[in-house]
Amino acid sequence: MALTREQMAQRVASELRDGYYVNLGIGIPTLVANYIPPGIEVMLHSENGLLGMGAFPTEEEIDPDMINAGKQTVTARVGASIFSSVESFAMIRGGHIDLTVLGAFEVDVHGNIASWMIPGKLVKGMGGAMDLVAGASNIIVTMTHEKGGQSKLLERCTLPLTGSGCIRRVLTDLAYLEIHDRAFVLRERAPGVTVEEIKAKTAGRLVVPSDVPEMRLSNDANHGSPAHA
Amino acid sequence: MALTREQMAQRVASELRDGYYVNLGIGIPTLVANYIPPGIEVMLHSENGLLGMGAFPTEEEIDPDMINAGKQTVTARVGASIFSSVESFAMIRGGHIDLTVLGAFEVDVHGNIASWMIPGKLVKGMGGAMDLVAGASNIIVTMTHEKGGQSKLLERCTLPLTGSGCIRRVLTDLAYLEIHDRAFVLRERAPGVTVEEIKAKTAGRLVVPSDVPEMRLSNDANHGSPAHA
Amino acid sequence: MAGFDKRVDSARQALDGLTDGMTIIVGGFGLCGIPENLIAEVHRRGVRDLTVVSNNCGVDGFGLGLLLEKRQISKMIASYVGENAEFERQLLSGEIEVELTPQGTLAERIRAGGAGIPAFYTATGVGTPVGENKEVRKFDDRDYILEKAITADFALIKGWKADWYGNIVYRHTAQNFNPAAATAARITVAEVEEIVEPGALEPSHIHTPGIYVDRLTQGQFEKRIEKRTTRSA
Amino acid sequence: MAGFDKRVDSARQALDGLTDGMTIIVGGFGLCGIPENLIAEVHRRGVRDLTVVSNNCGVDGFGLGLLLEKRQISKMIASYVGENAEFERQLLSGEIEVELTPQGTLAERIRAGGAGIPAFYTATGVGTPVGENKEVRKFDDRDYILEKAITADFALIKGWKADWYGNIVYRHTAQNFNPAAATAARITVAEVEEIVEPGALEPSHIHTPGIYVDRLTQGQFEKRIEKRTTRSA
Repeated sequence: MALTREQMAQRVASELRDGYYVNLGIGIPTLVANYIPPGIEVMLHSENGLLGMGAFPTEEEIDPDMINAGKQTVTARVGASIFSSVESFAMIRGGHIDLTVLGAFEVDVHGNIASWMIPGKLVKGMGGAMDLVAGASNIIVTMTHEKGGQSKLLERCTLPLTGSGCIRRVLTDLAYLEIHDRAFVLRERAPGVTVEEIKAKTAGRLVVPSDVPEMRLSNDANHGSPAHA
Repeated sequence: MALTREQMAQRVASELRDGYYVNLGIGIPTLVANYIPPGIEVMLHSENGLLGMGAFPTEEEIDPDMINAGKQTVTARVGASIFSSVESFAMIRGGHIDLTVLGAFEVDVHGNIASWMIPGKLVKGMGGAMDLVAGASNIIVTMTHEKGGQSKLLERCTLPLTGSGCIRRVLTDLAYLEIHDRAFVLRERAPGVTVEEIKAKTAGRLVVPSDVPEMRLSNDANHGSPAHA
Repeated sequence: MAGFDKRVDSARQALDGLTDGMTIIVGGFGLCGIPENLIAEVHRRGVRDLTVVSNNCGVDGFGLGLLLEKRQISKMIASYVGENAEFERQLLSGEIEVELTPQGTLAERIRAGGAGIPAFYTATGVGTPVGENKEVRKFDDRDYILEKAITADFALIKGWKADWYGNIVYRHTAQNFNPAAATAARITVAEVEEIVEPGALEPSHIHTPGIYVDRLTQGQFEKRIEKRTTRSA
Repeated sequence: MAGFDKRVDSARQALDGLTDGMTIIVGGFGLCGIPENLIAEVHRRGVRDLTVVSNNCGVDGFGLGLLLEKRQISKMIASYVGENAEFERQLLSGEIEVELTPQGTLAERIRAGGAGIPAFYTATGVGTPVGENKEVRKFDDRDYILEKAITADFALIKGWKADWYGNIVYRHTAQNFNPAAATAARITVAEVEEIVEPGALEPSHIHTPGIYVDRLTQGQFEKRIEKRTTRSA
C-alpha cells in the first residue's frame, strides 16, 4: 500500500534528532511537525524570519503580524527568535539549518530537483526553495512517486531546476531512496509495496540492494497542531 | 598665524549642516564636536556600533560597555541607536554618513590619502579609515600643512595609501583647499597667513584663485565635552 | 532637532518626488508588514512604469495587487507569484516583465545595495534558470554565481514604532524585508503604527537606525490575513 | 530540551576540542565585549600556532595580549595594532604573520563566512596595499576589489544575557563584532554575564539567535577600560 500523506510525514519525522533546527516546506513537509518522536525537541525555522515556530494560534491569539513562510497565522514558542529576511537566509545559505524537508515535481539521479515552475502553465516562483536546497546540509525531498502515471524519479529532470546536485534523500509514497553514484538506491519499501512495483515506477537508474526492508512507522501522531514543536 | 587645533576644529564645524550624520576620527576631528554651530544638530557615528554618541560620562556614569571607536568611555544621547560592527560599516560603506572628518599623514592632488602606516616605523593598522574614505560621500581631511618642514600636500603620496582618489577637501593649519583637476585649489587662508607662505609650503600643484579670503572663525566653543552633539 | 525630525504630515507628502519610471523597494512578506498606506498613495498618484522590488506582489485587490490592476508596474523583481491571479496573468501574457529571484538572494541583493556591496557570490541558483547568463565561479571547489546589488529611488517600509529620528522597531514577523529595504534607496519612507518621543526606544533594540529613514508617517492598518489558521483553544 | 540546552559547566569544557593550528574568531572591540574567560582558557590550555581573527589583539597583559605573550598566535587577522607594543614588536620582527584588514571589510568577511557568501566586492582598499594581488572589477564605472569570506574552527564571543537555547543579547557597544563572529565558526562558544530562563528574552530583541551558538558558559568579567574619559558632573 502506498503511504498516506500522514505516513510519509511520520517516516520523515523519524529522521529528526534532538536539537535539530528544521525547515519544513509547504504541504507534506508541514505535517512532519505532527509526528515528532517522543523525547526529542526540534526548532522549526520559517524563512520569513522566525526560528521556533509554535502551534497555530487560538482564535483569540491570532495576530496578523505573526505568520510563517506559508503565510499561515502561527505562534512563537518559548525560546523563539524573530529577525529579518536577510538574517533568516544568512542562516539558510550559511548551512546552519540541520534538516530541510521540501516537496518536488521531479528529482533525478544527479541529485537535481525541480519544484518551482512548469513552463507555460504554473508560475508560482521559487520563493525560498532555491536558497534552501543550496544551503541546507541535509535535505529530504518528499513527493509522490508518480504523477499521472509518470515517474517523478528521473534520469534527468525535465522541468526547470530548483537546485543542482544537492539532493541525497527522497521519500515517496512507495519508498525511501538515497542518491549515490548517479542512481537511486532503494533503502526501504512502503509496507506491502514490492520491489517490482518500485522498479516499474522509477524512471531513473535504480539500485536495489539484496535486502530492502519495509519501513517502520511506529510513531503516533501527537495530535498537536501542524506547527507543534 | 597658523590655526590652533581648536581653530581647525572650529573651521571644520562650520561645514556641519542640521541633520548631518557625522563620523569624526581621532585627534583634531574629535574636537569638532565642541564647535557645533548654534541651532543645528548633528548625530555622531562611531564605527564600533554607536550612532548618536553623547558626552563623556561622569565618574558615576562610566560604563566599560559604552565606548567609542577611539576606545574612550562615552554616553549615548537621546535618539541613539546601537548595533553591530557589520551594520555600522554597512552604513559607512553604503554611503549613509553625510560627513567624515579624519586626519592624514599625506594628501595629494589626485585625491589620494595616506594615514595609516609608515613602513618600518609605525604600524597602527587602518582600523576603519579605509572603509570611511571609500564609503563617505563627503570627507574633510584635517592635518597640519607640514611636518618637520616637509609639505604634507603632495603631487603623489609617498606612504601606503588609505584611499585612492577619494579626497576633495583639506583643512590644514594654514589653509582650506579643495582638490580639482589634479591640483589643490586654495579657497581660504588662515588669518594672517599669506598666499606666498601657503605656496611655499604646498608641494603638490596649487591653484590660487584671484581672491582668497581669510577664514572666518566665528563660533565660540560650546565648552561641552568633546563628544557633545 | 529640526534636521532629524523625519515626520511628515501625510502619505501624500511622504511620497513627494515619486514619478513615472522610478524603482521602488517595498517591504513586507505576503501581506504581513506591508506599507499599506504608502502603497495606496502610490495607487492614488497613478504614477506608471514603475519597477517594483518586493518579495510578493500583494493579492488581487490589496497591497501591491492594487498597482498591478492599475497597470502601474512595468517590471517586478520578486521571489513569489503564488496565488496572485492578476500577477500570474500579466506575467504569462508578457504584459509585465518579471525578474524572479530566489528569496534569500533577493534579500541579500537589497542588503548589498544598502551596504555598498555592488555584487556577491552565492550558491543559490547555480545550475538553474536563475544562474543563466550569470558568471559562475569556483571557491573551494564549489560553484557560485555572481549576483548584483539592488538599489532604488524610493523604499517604502512599514514599522511598528518609530521615534522622531526615524529609529524603528518592528513587531513580530512583520520585520521581514523591511530593514533591508530601508537601507537601499535614495529616499526611504517609513509608515508606522505609532510615533513615540525620542528616548522611548532602547538604543540596542532598534532594528532600523534612523540614519536610513528620510520620511516618517503614521498610518492606519487593515493588516489583512492571507491564511487564517487556528487551533481549538 | 536537552538537545537545545547549550549550557556547559566550565570554560574548560566550552573549549573542548580546541587544538594547535586551529583558526579562532574572537569577538570584541578593543577590550569592550571580549570573552575574557574563554581567552584565559585558551591561554591556560597553551594551544599553539593559532590563527586569530579579531579586530584588535588586546593590550599588553590582557585579553588576546596574553596569547601574544605566550607566543600562541602564529597569524593574526585584524584591523588595528594600535598601542599594543608586543603585537607591534612581533609584527615588525616577523615573528607573527599579520593580515591587516580594514575594519569594515573584516566585519563583512566574517559575516559572509557565516552567511554562505564565499566572496564579495567592496570599494574599501582599492588602490591601497590592501588591494594588492586582489581582483579589481568595475561596477557602474567604479573600481571594487574582491574580498573573501572568513570562517573558523571556533568562535569565542561574549554576550550580556543568554537563555539556555543560546539566544543572546548584547549590552550597549559590547555588541560590536560578536554577532558576526557567532555565525562563522564550526563551533561557537559564548560566555555571558547572566544565563536566564527560556522565555525571558523577547524574541524580537535577540541579537544572536541560538542556532549560531553551540556552547554557553557564564563568566566573571573584569571589563578593563582602555581609555577612561569623563566630564565633570
